[in-house]
Amino acid sequence: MTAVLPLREAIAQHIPDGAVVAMEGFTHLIPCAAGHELIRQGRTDLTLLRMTPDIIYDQLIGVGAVRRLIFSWGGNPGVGSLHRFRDAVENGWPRSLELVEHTHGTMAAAYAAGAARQPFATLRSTHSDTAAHNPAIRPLTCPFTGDTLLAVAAHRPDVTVIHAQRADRAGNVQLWGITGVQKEAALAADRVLVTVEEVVGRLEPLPGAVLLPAAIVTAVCPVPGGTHPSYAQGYSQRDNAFYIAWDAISRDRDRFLAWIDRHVRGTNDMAGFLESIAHV
Amino acid sequence: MTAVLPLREAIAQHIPDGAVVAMEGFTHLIPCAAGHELIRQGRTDLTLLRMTPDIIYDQLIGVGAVRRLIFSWGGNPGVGSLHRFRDAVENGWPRSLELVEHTHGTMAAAYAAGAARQPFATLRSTHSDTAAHNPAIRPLTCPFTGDTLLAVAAHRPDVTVIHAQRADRAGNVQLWGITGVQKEAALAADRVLVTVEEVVGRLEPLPGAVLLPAAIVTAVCPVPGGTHPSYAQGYSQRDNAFYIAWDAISRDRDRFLAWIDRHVRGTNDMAGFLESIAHV
Amino acid sequence: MSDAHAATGEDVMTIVAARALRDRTLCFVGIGLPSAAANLARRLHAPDLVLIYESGTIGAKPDVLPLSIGDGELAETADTVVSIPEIFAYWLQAGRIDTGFLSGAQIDRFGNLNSTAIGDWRTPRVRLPGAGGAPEIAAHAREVIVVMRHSARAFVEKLDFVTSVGFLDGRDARGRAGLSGAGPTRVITDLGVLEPDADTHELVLTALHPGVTLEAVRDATGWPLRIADPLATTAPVTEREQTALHELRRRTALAHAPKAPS
Amino acid sequence: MSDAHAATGEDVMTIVAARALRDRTLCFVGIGLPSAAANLARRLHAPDLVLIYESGTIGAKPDVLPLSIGDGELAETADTVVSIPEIFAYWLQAGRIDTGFLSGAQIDRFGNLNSTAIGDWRTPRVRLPGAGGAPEIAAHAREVIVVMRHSARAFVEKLDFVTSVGFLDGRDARGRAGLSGAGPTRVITDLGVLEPDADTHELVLTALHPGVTLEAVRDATGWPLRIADPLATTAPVTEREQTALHELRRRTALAHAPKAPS
Repeated sequence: MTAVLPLREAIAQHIPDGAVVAMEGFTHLIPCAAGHELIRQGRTDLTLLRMTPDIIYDQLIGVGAVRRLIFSWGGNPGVGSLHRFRDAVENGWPRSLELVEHTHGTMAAAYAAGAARQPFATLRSTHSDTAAHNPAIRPLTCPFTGDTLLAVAAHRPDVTVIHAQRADRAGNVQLWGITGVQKEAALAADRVLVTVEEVVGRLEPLPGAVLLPAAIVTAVCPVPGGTHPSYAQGYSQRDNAFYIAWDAISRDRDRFLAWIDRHVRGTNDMAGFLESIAHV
Repeated sequence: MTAVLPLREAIAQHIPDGAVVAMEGFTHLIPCAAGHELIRQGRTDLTLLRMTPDIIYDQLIGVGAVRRLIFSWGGNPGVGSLHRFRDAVENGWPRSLELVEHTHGTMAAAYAAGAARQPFATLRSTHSDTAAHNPAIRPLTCPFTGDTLLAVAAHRPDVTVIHAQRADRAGNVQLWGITGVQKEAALAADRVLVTVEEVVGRLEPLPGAVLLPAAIVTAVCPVPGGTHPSYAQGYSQRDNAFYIAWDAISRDRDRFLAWIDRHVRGTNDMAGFLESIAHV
Repeated sequence: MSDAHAATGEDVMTIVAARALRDRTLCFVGIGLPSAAANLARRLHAPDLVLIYESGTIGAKPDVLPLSIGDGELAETADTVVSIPEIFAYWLQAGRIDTGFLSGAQIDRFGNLNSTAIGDWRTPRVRLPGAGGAPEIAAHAREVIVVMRHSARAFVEKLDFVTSVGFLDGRDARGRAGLSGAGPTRVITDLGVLEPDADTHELVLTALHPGVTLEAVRDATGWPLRIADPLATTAPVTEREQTALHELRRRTALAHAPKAPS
Repeated sequence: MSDAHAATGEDVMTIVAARALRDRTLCFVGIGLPSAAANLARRLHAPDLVLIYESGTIGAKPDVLPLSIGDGELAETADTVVSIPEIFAYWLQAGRIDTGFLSGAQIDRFGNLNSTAIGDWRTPRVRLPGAGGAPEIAAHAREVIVVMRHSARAFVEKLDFVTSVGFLDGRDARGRAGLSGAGPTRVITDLGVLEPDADTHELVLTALHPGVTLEAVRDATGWPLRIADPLATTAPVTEREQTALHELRRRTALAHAPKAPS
């Protein structure tokens, strides 16, 4: 059954060096606090999955925590490049980064196949070169029509980390608004860590809410504001200025490392991080 | 865009003889009024799809409207056999009935593949003889693991008919409670007819509700009580006594035909039907 | 136990099935006896048993027994209601179900079940409802409990149609077929309990219900039945179990009684 | 038109793209210019345009332009919000999208697009964000409108990487590949409009924006550009269009301005 415990303990217990980890969130509900905690605990050699790696993955890549990235779109949404991601791919700094590249369609289907514990998903080909460069995507002939489709090997992360608005004490998790691929990513993993805005006595049903039953949730960690600079609908606003500011912070290696030292390694938790960047 | 029109016109316009029609509903929200209307209009040679054909399909089979049935479980839930279905299969009365038989798993996957407009779905084999008797299910080798899985040809009905609680005037449809496979069945079809308890000015979002956008809805037909003897959560109760009574009505060919003549062919619409059975 | 509460064969099957369910596990429930057993277990030793009905209701906590898989109370009391494709792909096929219940018109010595047709599939003597979700439960649940009345017509030498697989033709056939679940770990009848042999996976009679003779079981089994040594006797139904079951049935009858016309 | 409202290249691209959208159709929208064009069309001639963002919001009706695909207002104003797997399988792959917008770092004469890498994929000179949902839009939308600035670095003889297909190598290649959508039916730039030739599917310049010279377009195109005869001139931006666009941008800037510290 689900444990309710501090994020630091959950990360220490469930994400060792070399783990295969999906930290999902589609612009909304990005589990940034968990990413910081991985940096604080010095985790390395991670394989990270995410459809839309953004600032938090840029940070993990920039500190050298990531060996391999499985993804479909890597950018700073509405702003531009992820400079740490680019520096790793273009210059191998601070280490080389292996890319396994998808389109959104194959990435989402791979999570769905993992959630269903079948070895692969089937979908129509888009004829993108992306598939040709990904060994986890192979052609498949339809046994009825003879058409050539794509088979995409299932995603089966060791751990999926997501952020949700609420959980109850039993470990049922509720998220709403744009819920992206989080249900599939959670169901695809062996273990599921969820940071939440709050733990409540009873989860009042809400329109459009997704409920992840406690049976699939390994640990719930209360981390209010744990999505910053992303947001949690009903709890916080997206910090658009931070996304813009990240462009300059991340462009320079030294400035990036100083920022990480001061705001991530130099703080103990999300509350400390939020306090530290409020006084910049 | 969606038309709001009487059920009689919707059936006349969209379901010709020989059509391939899915009338879905998983115990809840069964579109019975539409089934009656097909009988009243004398439709024949239909191919019907449904995971759980029950009383309304028993009636359509019993009047000889059905040439082929694609299904996964045919019974009177909680009561026993469907006698008209059995009579057709065992004795060819009133005509022979071609069966295309699925398990719930392959049937649901076939709708999902149709909804995604891909020629087939992939899933793990259950080694049931059911698959071996169904030409729409074939073995498929995983290009990654070498495992043998099943490929299930997509369901692509000409028309899917469902019942929902509400629609707005633009044709957006809202259903809640147990929503079964209705979203996939609707998305898999070329045309979608929806009978509803009521048409409202604005669809207030509700917990657990599924919304089918007007873009995929061909016609909305107001038919309060249109699920009887099934139910619409928030609007009506399941008529359990009717399910039990159906066992005796349907056991005998003559009694069944007399019942159809009096209560279905002898009435004009669902209101008339409900009135007629209330005075038995 | 008072005479008024004498346990019927159905009662014993239900209660023995309920006992087999562990608390805090996920149980895939069908209507009828399985639903009664699972809801009885919730009232006895397994208050946190998670009930999943194939209609998509996860964590349903009905106060009375549902009459159909799609009763409104299942949706209203569930932790969440998901679609049918999701229940079958993400829950059942994914192997998340701890215990699934099955029954059938016929069973063979390896726990394979027929709920499709008696006679030839194309020209059946008796056409049964068909597969439903039974094959998925049989293949993918971590373990399966079969509950059915013992009779020579039902416990047969050879099935007319294998709707849902048990151990196929025995030994390691199930594993070789790539099926992840353990298969039928017990068959509970109104006469006793059968369990698969660890090697051959043939069903062996491991317990007789109180008052049932070995001869009665042999007569009701269409193949030469193997008997465990020692052969156990099922623990008698307790007053608490019997009362809880009767109370559940009483409340169910009351709740589903036809309403007076309004 | 007053000088204060002089149309920039970006304005013209946005307005010409907005004009191309028909009312009561389904438009798959990305952030930036496509979102501006679609929301401008809603305020002009297409009030019932259905906006679908890849974040899963169907029928979003934002009052201001979202800064990201996942802005809360998209979810709050949508008819429904569905999961990402559902948007990609049931909506995009299913061919329900009438119009999809695309852009890229490079385009070739057959409307194929690169948004992945400049240089070799393994050792790129410039690593771009990658595919996202662009390949699915390119393959499955009923038609695609490409919007990008005209320059010889972007309009190239040969792509370094084909992220999203247009007409592949032209003629009937797209149909032979089994792609259901019509492909890029127009490419709107800051200089003019290109459309595919009916036979060869090579992009042909069909219109110049007002005040743009043919020479400027040729200089900004990395292949020998074919020119339609007669060559049209884009209808000038009207005051109503320009005002609606400025008003939309003004409200957007106001809504997204940093809040005063509380």
